[in-house]
Amino acid sequence: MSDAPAMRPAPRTPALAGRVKAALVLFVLFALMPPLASALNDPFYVLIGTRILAYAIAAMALDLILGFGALVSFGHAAYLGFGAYAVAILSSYGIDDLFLQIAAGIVMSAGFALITGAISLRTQGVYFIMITLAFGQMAFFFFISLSAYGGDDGYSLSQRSGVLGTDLLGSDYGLYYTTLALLIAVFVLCNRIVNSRFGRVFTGIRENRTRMEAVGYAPFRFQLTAFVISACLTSVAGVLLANQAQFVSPAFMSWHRSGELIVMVVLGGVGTLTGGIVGAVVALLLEEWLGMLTHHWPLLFGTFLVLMVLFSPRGITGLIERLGIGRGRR
Amino acid sequence: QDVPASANDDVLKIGLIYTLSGPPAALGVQARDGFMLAAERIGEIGGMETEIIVVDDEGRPDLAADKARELVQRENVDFVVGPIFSNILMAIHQPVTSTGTILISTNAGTSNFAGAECNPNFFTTSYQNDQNHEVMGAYAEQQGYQNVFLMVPNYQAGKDSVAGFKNSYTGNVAGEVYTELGQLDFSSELAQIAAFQPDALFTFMPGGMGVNLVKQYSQAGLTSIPFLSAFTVDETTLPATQEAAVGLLGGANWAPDMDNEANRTFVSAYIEKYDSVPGTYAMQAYDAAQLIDSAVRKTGGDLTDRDALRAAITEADFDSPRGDFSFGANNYPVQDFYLVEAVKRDDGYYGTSVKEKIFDDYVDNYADQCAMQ
Amino acid sequence: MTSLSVQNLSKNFGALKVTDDVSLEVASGEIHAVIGPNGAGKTTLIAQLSGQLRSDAGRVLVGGEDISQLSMPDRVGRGLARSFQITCVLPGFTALENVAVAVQARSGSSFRFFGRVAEEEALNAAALRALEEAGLGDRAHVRASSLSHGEHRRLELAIALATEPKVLLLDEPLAGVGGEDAEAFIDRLKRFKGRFTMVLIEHDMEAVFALADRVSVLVYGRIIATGTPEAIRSDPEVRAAYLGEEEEEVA
Amino acid sequence: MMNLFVLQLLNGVQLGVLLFLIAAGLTLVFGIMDVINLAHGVLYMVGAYLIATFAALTGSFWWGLLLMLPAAVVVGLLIEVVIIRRLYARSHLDQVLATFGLVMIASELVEIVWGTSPLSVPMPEMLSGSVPLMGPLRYPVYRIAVILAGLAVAAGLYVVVNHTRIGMLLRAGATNRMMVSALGVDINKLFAIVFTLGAVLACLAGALVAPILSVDTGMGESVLILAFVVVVIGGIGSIKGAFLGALLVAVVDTLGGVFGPFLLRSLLDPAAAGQMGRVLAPMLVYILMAVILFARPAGLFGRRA
Amino acid sequence: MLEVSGLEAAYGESRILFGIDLSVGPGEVVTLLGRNGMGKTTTVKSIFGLLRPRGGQVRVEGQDLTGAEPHRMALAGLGLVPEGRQVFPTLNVEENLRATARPGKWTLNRIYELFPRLEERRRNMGTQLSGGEQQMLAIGRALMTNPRLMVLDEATEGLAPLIRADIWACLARLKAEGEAILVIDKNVDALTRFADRHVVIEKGRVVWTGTTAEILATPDVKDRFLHV
Ligand SMILES: Nc1ncnc2c1ncn2[C@@H]1O[C@H](COP(=O)(O)OP(=O)(O)OP(=O)(O)O)[C@@H](O)[C@H]1O
Ligand SMILES: Nc1ncnc2c1ncn2[C@@H]1O[C@H](COP(=O)(O)OP(=O)(O)OP(=O)(O)O)[C@@H](O)[C@H]1O
Ligand SMILES: [Mg+2]
Ligand SMILES: [Mg+2]
Repeated sequence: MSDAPAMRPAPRTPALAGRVKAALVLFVLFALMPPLASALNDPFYVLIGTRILAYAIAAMALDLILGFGALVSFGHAAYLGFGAYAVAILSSYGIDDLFLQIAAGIVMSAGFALITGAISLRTQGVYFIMITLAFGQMAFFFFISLSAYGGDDGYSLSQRSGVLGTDLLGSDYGLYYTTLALLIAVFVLCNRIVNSRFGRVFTGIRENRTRMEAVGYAPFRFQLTAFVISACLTSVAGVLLANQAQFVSPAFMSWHRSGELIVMVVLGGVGTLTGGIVGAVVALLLEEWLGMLTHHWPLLFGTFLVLMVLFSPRGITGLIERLGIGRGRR
Repeated sequence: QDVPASANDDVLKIGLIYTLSGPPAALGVQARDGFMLAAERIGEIGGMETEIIVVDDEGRPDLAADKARELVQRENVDFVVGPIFSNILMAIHQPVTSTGTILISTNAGTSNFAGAECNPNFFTTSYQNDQNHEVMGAYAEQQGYQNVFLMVPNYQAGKDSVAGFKNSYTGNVAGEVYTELGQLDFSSELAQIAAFQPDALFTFMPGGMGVNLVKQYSQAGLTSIPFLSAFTVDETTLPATQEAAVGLLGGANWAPDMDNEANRTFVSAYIEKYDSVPGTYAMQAYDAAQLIDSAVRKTGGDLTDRDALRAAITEADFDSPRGDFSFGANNYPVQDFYLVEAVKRDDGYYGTSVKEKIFDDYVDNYADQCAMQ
Repeated sequence: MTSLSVQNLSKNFGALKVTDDVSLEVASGEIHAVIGPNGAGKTTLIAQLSGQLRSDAGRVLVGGEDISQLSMPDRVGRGLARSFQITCVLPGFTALENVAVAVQARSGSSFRFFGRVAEEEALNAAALRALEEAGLGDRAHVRASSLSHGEHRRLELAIALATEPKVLLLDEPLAGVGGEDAEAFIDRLKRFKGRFTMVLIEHDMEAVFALADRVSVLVYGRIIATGTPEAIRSDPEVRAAYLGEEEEEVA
Repeated sequence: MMNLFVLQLLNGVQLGVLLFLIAAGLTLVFGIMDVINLAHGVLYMVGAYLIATFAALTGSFWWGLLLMLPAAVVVGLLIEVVIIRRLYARSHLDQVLATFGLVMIASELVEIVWGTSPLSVPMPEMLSGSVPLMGPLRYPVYRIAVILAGLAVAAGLYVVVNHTRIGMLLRAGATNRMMVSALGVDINKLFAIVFTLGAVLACLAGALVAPILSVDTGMGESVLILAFVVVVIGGIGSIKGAFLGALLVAVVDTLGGVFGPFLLRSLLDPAAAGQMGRVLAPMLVYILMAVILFARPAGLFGRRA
Repeated sequence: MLEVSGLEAAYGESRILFGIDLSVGPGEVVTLLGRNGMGKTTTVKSIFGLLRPRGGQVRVEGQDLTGAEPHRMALAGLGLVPEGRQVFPTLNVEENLRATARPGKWTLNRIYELFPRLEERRRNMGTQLSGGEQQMLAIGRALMTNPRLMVLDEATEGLAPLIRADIWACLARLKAEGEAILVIDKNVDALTRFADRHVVIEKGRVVWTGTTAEILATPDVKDRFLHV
């Protein structure tokens, strides 16, 4: 019994190797989707695809702190909103470069996350969930009262952002592939972070805070850093969503949206990064597809969620791994 | 402008986009039912084989934008009809109208699209959002009220409502209270009203908020203070408030008891089919179907000539249950507005009833900012 | 030279005086045992020394520097490490990772976001060394949550060792370690003698008398006696309050 | 002004009791059994719909209430046995996901069964009308009855949780089910009973507020967050905390909404004050929660885990 | 009283127990010995149904309770002092004792007599106790269920020598009162003073069983399996 594991050689890349492979497969599939859609004479799916990929970015960014740090932020939609409003506000001043807008979204998000994160991190567990909700709602109500950008009614964008002076995003394909590229970049970044020194400490704090303090780490600094990183990455998704919908409204920031992000992560599989992507894809596609089948799609979708929890505790990635497709046990 | 691909086949395709799930669904459901009722009565709309696609925007603007694009780009519809809510309209307006497809709003009528951003592909069969509030302002003015208490939810439409009311009311404002969106309990506000004893209350509380307010208003024994409202006491909320709402006043462009042939047909058919009294939302969607029918017939089923089609729509050649109906230069209606009162009808249902006409052939305040003259 | 100096430390929980004006000098390289009845305040004392609990009064000095106002992580940075009486490890990490993360705390910045930490040989080697010193080398790649109770106790020690402390506070390291394993454990601790200063809390008198240079007896938050093991063993007050007759057999 | 202040205070207290009534079941299930049940709001809504249906059928509020109770027991038990039972040992996130699914299912079912238009429950004859208070101000009798009901529920829960074996076992079971079971208690049965009790409380809250508030498909959702806020402000697992938390939220919300603008006006010019007030008002509850959690990270009466 | 035969158990895919046989007669004291990580606690968990056995049988007074829910074992007369104390953190001392109590000769007062320390701390929460106090509480809690067979997994860990001696005295008294006891402890010498029989396990298998007399007569048992 106990001898067997002891004799095993050190697993060099234990946790994520399988999942990185799974993610690669996903990315290839994503890249092939648009040609397929146009071959099927259904280019419209490219637009839906863009929305899904943008949510995948947000879900993955949330998983970074939720899965690896047990920081369940229930206010992450605020950062989607910051990204989206960065587009609206800058473009109303005639600044429509994507990168400048992303930078602006990141700056806004980093500032907000730094302040609210520092306060929120005094609390833990469910209290953290609720205090992040509180800050998310404050941001939400702030933008509702922002009459200059339509308040509650939102603000519609006359055109998409430019990329270094080109109109790359003007075509749906350009927007799709830009989103995909950013998704991959964010994935690589997150993957590096969780496997780094920083990531190990951050995960350790999730596992046992007191123990980490007792070996000399001050949890606050690590958690706050991760919180800010996650917020910034989420705002990138917001910039893309604004371009996809060509419309910005506080609805991007409501707590429902924060809740949906959490649902995506948990559905996909917490603490796996790939899970965030899978969760976003499955949740949004299923919604789309069930919506076509019946007007009462929430009934089916809800049933699906319940069944997933009851029969596959580690989400979809857990299910896939159990079926032996992406072997990488953790 | 390009002619949409759809225009070339001989099927008339119409996409309905309404909020059909969640708490605010009651309005969208009425609108859809109203449209479908008309479609059923007409049979082949515009004399063409008709296909109607109904989609639910779930009250989410970003989703609505996608759904609208799906209707236009994937389903190649000729008309998009809807939505109920202004934020949804803001989100779908550009995706629909920029492709040359015609968008007919059956409820939301925001000021920007009435004014500076008016668009030849955008029509509305309802009103400009402020108008019902203006009706109540004018009524308060006419009654000589000197001290009106204003209470609206704290969001864009609420603020617009106060602005609309003040547009035609010049008296004093006893108090101006912005309640939380979705507020349950108004006891604190009602206490203020009781303390101020204003000449009247003006409020705009759509949906469940309105039901709560109306019930609590009568429970608090405030019925002696006139209750003026818009979008608060109507056929979507009366089944819930019932007796508590009777006698409360509102501003509207129509009421189900209006005395004309078209209206009698509409209302009785609706009641028969859905076992409830239709509200404005149903009527306006019903008219949208009639409008499309009349316009397409005029063009003889030729959907490729967009200019002709638009011109035909502008003529608005159909019998609206509300009587006079025509389009202004900004494609918003020019119509009459009434003071309505909640009553228990002879057939046992609750509904609104016309009390008096306030505005005749009323043009909205933004029309002159529209460049399409 | 004094390595750890505790001056007039106090702590109350409500009306309860858990630490009552405790002073203690521990020389560099010394193993100083603290014994006393259950609930005497030993763990509380450790918690105060390590900064987990804030003291109501008194000072703690390490190597002459006053660390009373520092947080727990900062005290670790000053060379003060502890183990826990009630197992406190990272359950989802392997034993090796548990220790490596402690090594990492002492070697370079942890704000590195890109390099793969699992491939840092220096960390792994040091961690493995600490595991072997604690007698857990063969379980390095087992998840901590799958270790048995006795194995957890060793992991506690390995983690404490890996922080390379100047002063090591051990709270009942031997609890749950049985038989020959316990003897080997005592031997190991003996070998650490001189490498760093140790404050040892134990109810295993065999271990205390085998290891300690000096022993303090804590009863109801007060130190009632300090002295060599021999002196303590024969102190009648200590026998009455703590040791009882079982001790006679061991002696 | 003074009169108004007192009255508003009373209104705040009344709203607080109402909130507590709604949050009571949540405290029980979330605070003590440690199950995050997002479906609490749905149960509250179901209670309201049930009484609306039964009251319409029987023509009497009281019969409606009486019939609602066994129906609520059935609903609660069903949910426990089919879904919740399997979630006790799972993480909060799993509970969130499953009960989120449950919310979707239940809301849709309610929509299918009862449609989307709001329903109404007539006020019982006995409790309608209002009593004079001060000057022209009056107070509805039904609300006084609601306050009494809330106080009764609070007292009952407090006793059950803090002074009975059941309460002890519940608190023990929430942290260590296995151990409670190993010491001879059929924890499954116990939790089933208590979850059902929580569900009945939620339904009861819905039924009691139905004559005041509209019965519509959105009522559960708007209340859910507020109920969580109340529980968290009070400190998870504390009945006393939830009760005071509810009062605090309600009083701050009520008084802040009324007197906040006055306060702002003394600091800013009227236009800016009005603008500012409108921005801040909806945030008030959230600001309150953030401030309390900042000062006391585990709520007013919570214990830090 | 308790009969275990061929008990097998595993955590996920790693098998820990490979057929444990052991029995405790009425009024008998049996020890379970073995080095760290050999499967003692796993055996206890499998007996109690805290871990579902993969094979074998657990019988209490002839009744087959293999894999039954834990509370049925307890109701059948087994009382558990678990490894690692596991007191209820959100209950105070007195509530910890009372919550799962069943009527019998052990009452709150007798527990407080046995552990005066607990009475002094009766209003403290479970986590606000010292390690040793928690251990006393765990023992007291099990006694309060008035079992006919006590199972103690490292019950004297972290107790001061004086208290430890009290526990041994208490167990001896229990035995005198006719109660059966299954005990795991590292103080083998103390155990041999009052235990009747001993079971030694190694890597999930029983490698030696015998009476106290036999274990004292064959010192190499300790050397071979326990290295004492
Ligand atoms: N939860 C678990 N998951 C996986 N493996 C486990 C788990 N708990 C224990 N093990 C493994 O099972 C084996 C036996 O453990 P067990 O706790 O029964 O040992 P023990 O004899 O009680 O040891 P100790 O004296 O240290 O308490 C050990 O190798 C341990 O690593
Ligand atoms: N948070 C707290 N609140 C109140 N009392 C506490 C708290 N923590 C500990 N105590 C009490 O303080 C006393 C000292 O506890 P401590 O853990 O320091 O004892 P100890 O000497 O380590 O005992 P042991 O040898 O049993 O581990 C105990 O009586 C305990 O009940
Ligand atoms: Mg201790
Ligand atoms: Mg063990």
